[in-house]
Amino acid sequence: MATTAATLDQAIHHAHVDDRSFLRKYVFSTDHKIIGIQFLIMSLLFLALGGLLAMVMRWQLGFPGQAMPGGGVLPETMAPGGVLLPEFYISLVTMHGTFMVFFAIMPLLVGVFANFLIPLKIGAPDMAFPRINMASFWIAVPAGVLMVAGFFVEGGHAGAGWTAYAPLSAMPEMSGVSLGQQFWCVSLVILGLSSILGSMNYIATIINMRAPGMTWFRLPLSIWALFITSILVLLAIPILSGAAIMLLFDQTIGTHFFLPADGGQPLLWQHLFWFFGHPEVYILILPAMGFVSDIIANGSRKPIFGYHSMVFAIVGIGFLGWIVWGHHMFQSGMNPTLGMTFMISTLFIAVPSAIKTFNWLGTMWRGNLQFHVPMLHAIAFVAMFVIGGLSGVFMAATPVDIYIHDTYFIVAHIHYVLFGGSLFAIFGAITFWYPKMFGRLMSPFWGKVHFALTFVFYNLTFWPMHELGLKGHMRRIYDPSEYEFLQPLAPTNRFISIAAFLLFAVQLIFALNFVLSWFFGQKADRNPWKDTGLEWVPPSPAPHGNFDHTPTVYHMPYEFSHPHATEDYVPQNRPLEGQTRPAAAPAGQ
Amino acid sequence: MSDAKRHHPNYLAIWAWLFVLTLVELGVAFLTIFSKETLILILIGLAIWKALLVALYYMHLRFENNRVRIMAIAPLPLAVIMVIAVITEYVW
Amino acid sequence: MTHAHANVMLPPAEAEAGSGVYNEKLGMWVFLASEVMFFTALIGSYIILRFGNPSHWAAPGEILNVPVTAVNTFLLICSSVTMVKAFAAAQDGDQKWLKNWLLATTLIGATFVGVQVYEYLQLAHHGFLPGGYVEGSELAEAAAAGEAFKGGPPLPASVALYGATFFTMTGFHGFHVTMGVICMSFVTFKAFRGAYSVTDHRGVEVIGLYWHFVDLVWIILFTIVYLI
Amino acid sequence: MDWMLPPAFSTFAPDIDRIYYVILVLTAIAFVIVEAGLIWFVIKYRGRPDRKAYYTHGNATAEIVWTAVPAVTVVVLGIMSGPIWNKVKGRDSVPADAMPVGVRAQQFEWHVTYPGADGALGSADDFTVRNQLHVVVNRPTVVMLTAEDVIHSFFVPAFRLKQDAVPGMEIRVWFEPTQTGRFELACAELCGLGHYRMKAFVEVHTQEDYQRWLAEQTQAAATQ
Ligand code: HEA
Ligand code: HEA
Ligand code: CUA
Ligand SMILES: [Cu+2]
Repeated sequence: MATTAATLDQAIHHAHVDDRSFLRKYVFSTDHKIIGIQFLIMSLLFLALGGLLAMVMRWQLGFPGQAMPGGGVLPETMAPGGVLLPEFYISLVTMHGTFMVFFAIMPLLVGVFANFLIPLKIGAPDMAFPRINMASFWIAVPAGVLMVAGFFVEGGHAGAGWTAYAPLSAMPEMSGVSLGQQFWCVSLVILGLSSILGSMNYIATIINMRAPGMTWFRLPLSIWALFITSILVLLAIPILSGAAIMLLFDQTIGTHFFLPADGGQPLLWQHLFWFFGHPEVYILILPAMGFVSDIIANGSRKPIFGYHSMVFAIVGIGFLGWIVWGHHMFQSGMNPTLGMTFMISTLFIAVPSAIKTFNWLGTMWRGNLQFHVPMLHAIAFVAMFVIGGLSGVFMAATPVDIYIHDTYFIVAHIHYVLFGGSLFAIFGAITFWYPKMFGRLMSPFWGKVHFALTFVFYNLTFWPMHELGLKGHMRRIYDPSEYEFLQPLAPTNRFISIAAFLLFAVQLIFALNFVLSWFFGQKADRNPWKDTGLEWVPPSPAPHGNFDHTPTVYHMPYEFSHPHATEDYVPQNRPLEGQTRPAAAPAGQ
Repeated sequence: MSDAKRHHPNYLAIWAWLFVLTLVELGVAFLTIFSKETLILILIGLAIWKALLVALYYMHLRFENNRVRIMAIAPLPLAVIMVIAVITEYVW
Repeated sequence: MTHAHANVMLPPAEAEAGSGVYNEKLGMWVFLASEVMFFTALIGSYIILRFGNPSHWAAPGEILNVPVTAVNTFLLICSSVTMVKAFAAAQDGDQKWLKNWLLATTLIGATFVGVQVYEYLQLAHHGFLPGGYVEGSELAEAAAAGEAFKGGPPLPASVALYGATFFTMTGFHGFHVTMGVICMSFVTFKAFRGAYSVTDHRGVEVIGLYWHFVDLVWIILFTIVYLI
Repeated sequence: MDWMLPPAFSTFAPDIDRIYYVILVLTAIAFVIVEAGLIWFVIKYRGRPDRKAYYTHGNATAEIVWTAVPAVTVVVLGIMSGPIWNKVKGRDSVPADAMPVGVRAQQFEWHVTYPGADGALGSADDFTVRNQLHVVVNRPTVVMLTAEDVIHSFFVPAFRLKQDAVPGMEIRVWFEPTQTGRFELACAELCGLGHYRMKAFVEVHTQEDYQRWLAEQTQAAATQ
């Protein structure tokens, strides 16, 4: 034990005297909490940007060919006289997807909360490699700058979709885009490095730095989810980096990896991209599931239902995610026999997902539900993720996918899992851990208003997209009115657009609530939600070094409403009534 | 693990092995007695042998605990899955 | 379980089993797992593309300079043994040899990069680049005439894939060696400042892991790129 | 919002639509169970000062049930879908008597090559038409799908048929229309700024009409 004592003593000593310069403290900080907040601000800005792009898209889709209000400010190369150009539209789609996936949701889930929560929740003073952690943020910044800069270069920004299918993405003469696509590749390679360094940190920290008593099966589900997610990031991102580099070479130094000429293989890009891409989409949902589990248990004042099967479900989804990528390529000319195998593996992901869904329901069953804002978002997550998940089953069935592939049915699916899933969870998580970040609570009233309006307009926006898809409405088309069979859908499109504008508008409530609460929010005590996690042990906001002495963990997370307990929650660092088990229980190793 | 004057594996012997195996590879590669397929199998076999020597002795996997070993081999199945699946594209 | 002095080579949180190794070592192994996947993307694509178009590859040694790269392989193997020797020296607290071996490793590594640059220049000179043959180069001429270049079987009409995969794989390996050399010189520098003791020589072990991994990748590459 | 699929006019379309409706029902059930459960719990167990939540860590039987039921369901789904997939896209699914047509996709138009009188592609009397695919009702047609420049996707909503056209590959895909008339053919894979207007039409003729049309075309070709 001497070792532990020694290393931790240093940390604790550090916690008391915090004599770091402003720069060290807030800019080039190695404190995991500050880095988390830095990621938070960056990715929220990108979220807003991605949303803004979506609004411009929606204008064109709802009101094709009409001049966009205020569109005049856009340069001739994008929207002469406020009317979008087709090439600009596809750059918008591409960048909307890219920003949302790589620069908004992924950093929000992993960059922000993995950083902020892991050390706090496992009882560690900081990450295993604080300096690398800082690097991972400051590497992400230039990547973002580069990705934004792409809009302003000769030839416009990348326009091959966020999936950048070759050969279109590899042949400037075909897409008219040269520099933009190269910026896209380079930016993603840089961002990839940042993500890899990050996940390396998270994995090492979770494995090696758990406080005494924090055995594997005492980890909160959010940490389990972040752990599996980090493994997915660690192993999936390098594939994208490698593929992006090859794509870059095809564009710049005349190689032929993905070009049909001289034996190149266009489908190889798709295989590489989706071999990364599907794990990626689970990277975008697993942490959300983790946060939701924490929040639902807290909001129901009940232990999570079936903790162990929840863990195994996370692991199961993480593993299955590696062997289903072909389901994005059913119609791509891929070997149809592969199509069969990928269909089966894909369908099976419904099983662990079902386990999670019903365990959340089981957790709420006979609970004492507290409808605080995080809980509302968590419930919405379950409700919406199920819709997105179930629509995934349609596409997993290869025959149905023949028809709905690359239609708005997919777009609906995307947004039900990514917005209805990930983003609702993020709104919930931000509200839930906001006090620990800034020492103040976000306004519950405006939180509820934002939730209600978002929930309504969100569904008004994306639910009808299923119908568009079922009627055959293709994705990524600039002007639906081109096709006779799509003309009857024009009203639906217009309806969606208006709902989308309102959806965007009400996000301002969140933005304001977020910014203003920082300064004027009600001061929060250590444990405003009466939660059991270790992150609530230190004061809010948590000081540098987190804990003044290393907490000891006595039991599983989520010990709410324990029969013998006086309060309706028992923090993990407090023994249960009559509990005599030793701290570091060998059980569950 | 860190008390001074410990017994080390014979690193120089490993080095000699690697050297010899490389020579064998070079020799085999330019022989014409084998069919292309067997040649490839032999060469890959030799390469894996060398790789294992490096991983087990120079990277001490032989002396690490299982958790570290698992971490080291975890990605390999994924790599294999990917290559096998994509190669079937050509054989249908 | 109680050491006289806190031994930083052991995992920090003994309370929980963890990985059984200290953070830096664990982190490096995790990072290497990621590297494996990166090379999977490159090497995997090579295997797939070559499997699909065998005729686009020239016979071993026909274009590539195997003797030179054989020497390079030998160099890298040597650098691995010097590296591991340095680690052994560190474990025994033998400062003198720690420095010597580290210095040797750095120098051999740098030589490897140098030789590879030479190899690339030579190939470019003959007219072999990532895009395939260079018009009007010796190789292009020979290929057009359906002749051999070094007396082996005649050259394939197009080596675009060959060039692309070859330069990408060996190039990124070379890049990794370069990074390694930079870090290695840093470690060597610290060694000369006496930064590594019997109880704490994490830097040496961690850089060693990376170094051996890069060597391991080369072992694979040398076989499948140059000899097959 | 209506979840019905638009009318379909090919032989395998009904199979595809059936699977779709089966999934629609199954997922609808799952959907109702989950959402109804949520709403019910939200109302029934809403927080009360006097209420104390029921302390439990789970229930094995329940969990086994809701693991097994979906597992069985998806297996059934797989078993139902497999044959249909093979029928449409399977390796040797193309009917032997299918009429061959060459379709070459190019930014941003479809070049359709007809076998001419001899009914075989690659012969002298082949001729090519832009953005018109003429086929015979109740007779299988096999499309030899190629792409000139980038990836496109051959999409005929009314036939429930979609297949990417990949440069460097020739992909055979078939369909058998069950109804004469004119249907839209769309490009469903982003292929550049003109992707949204890369459209053509499929004209399904009776055998006679088709012969007549063929004759006109061959004459036109001859007179040039
Ligand atoms: C957070 C991200 C996320 C998540 C979690 C998922 C989850 C799933 N996705 Fe999705 N997917 C995307 C993001 C995501 N997807 C994106 C971004 C694309 C588009 C990419 C592009 O082309 O741009 C896509 C595309 C996509 C496709 C390709 C469609 C096409 O292009 O033709 C397919 C096909 O199989 C698919 C399937 C699935 C399945 C089966 C799941 C499953 O994991 C869902 C499992 C969950 C449930 C099934 C619900 C809960 C279960 C129950 C209530 C039990 C009862 C259920 C049954 C008995 C069935 N997805
Ligand atoms: C998480 C991912 C995510 C999110 C949140 C969204 C959000 C939205 N998306 Fe999109 N979308 C994708 C991921 C996402 N999308 C992807 C991957 C694609 C495929 C791209 C491709 O085909 O290549 C796609 C494609 C796509 C299309 C299809 C385009 C086409 O195929 O032609 C459409 C069309 O309507 C669309 C619309 C919208 C709309 C209206 C929103 C609205 O929900 C937007 C509402 C606004 C916000 C969510 C921003 C709110 C801002 C804040 C809360 C910030 C607060 C700020 C501070 C505190 C500083 N999206
Ligand atoms: Cu052709 Cu889209
Ligand atoms: Cu997927």
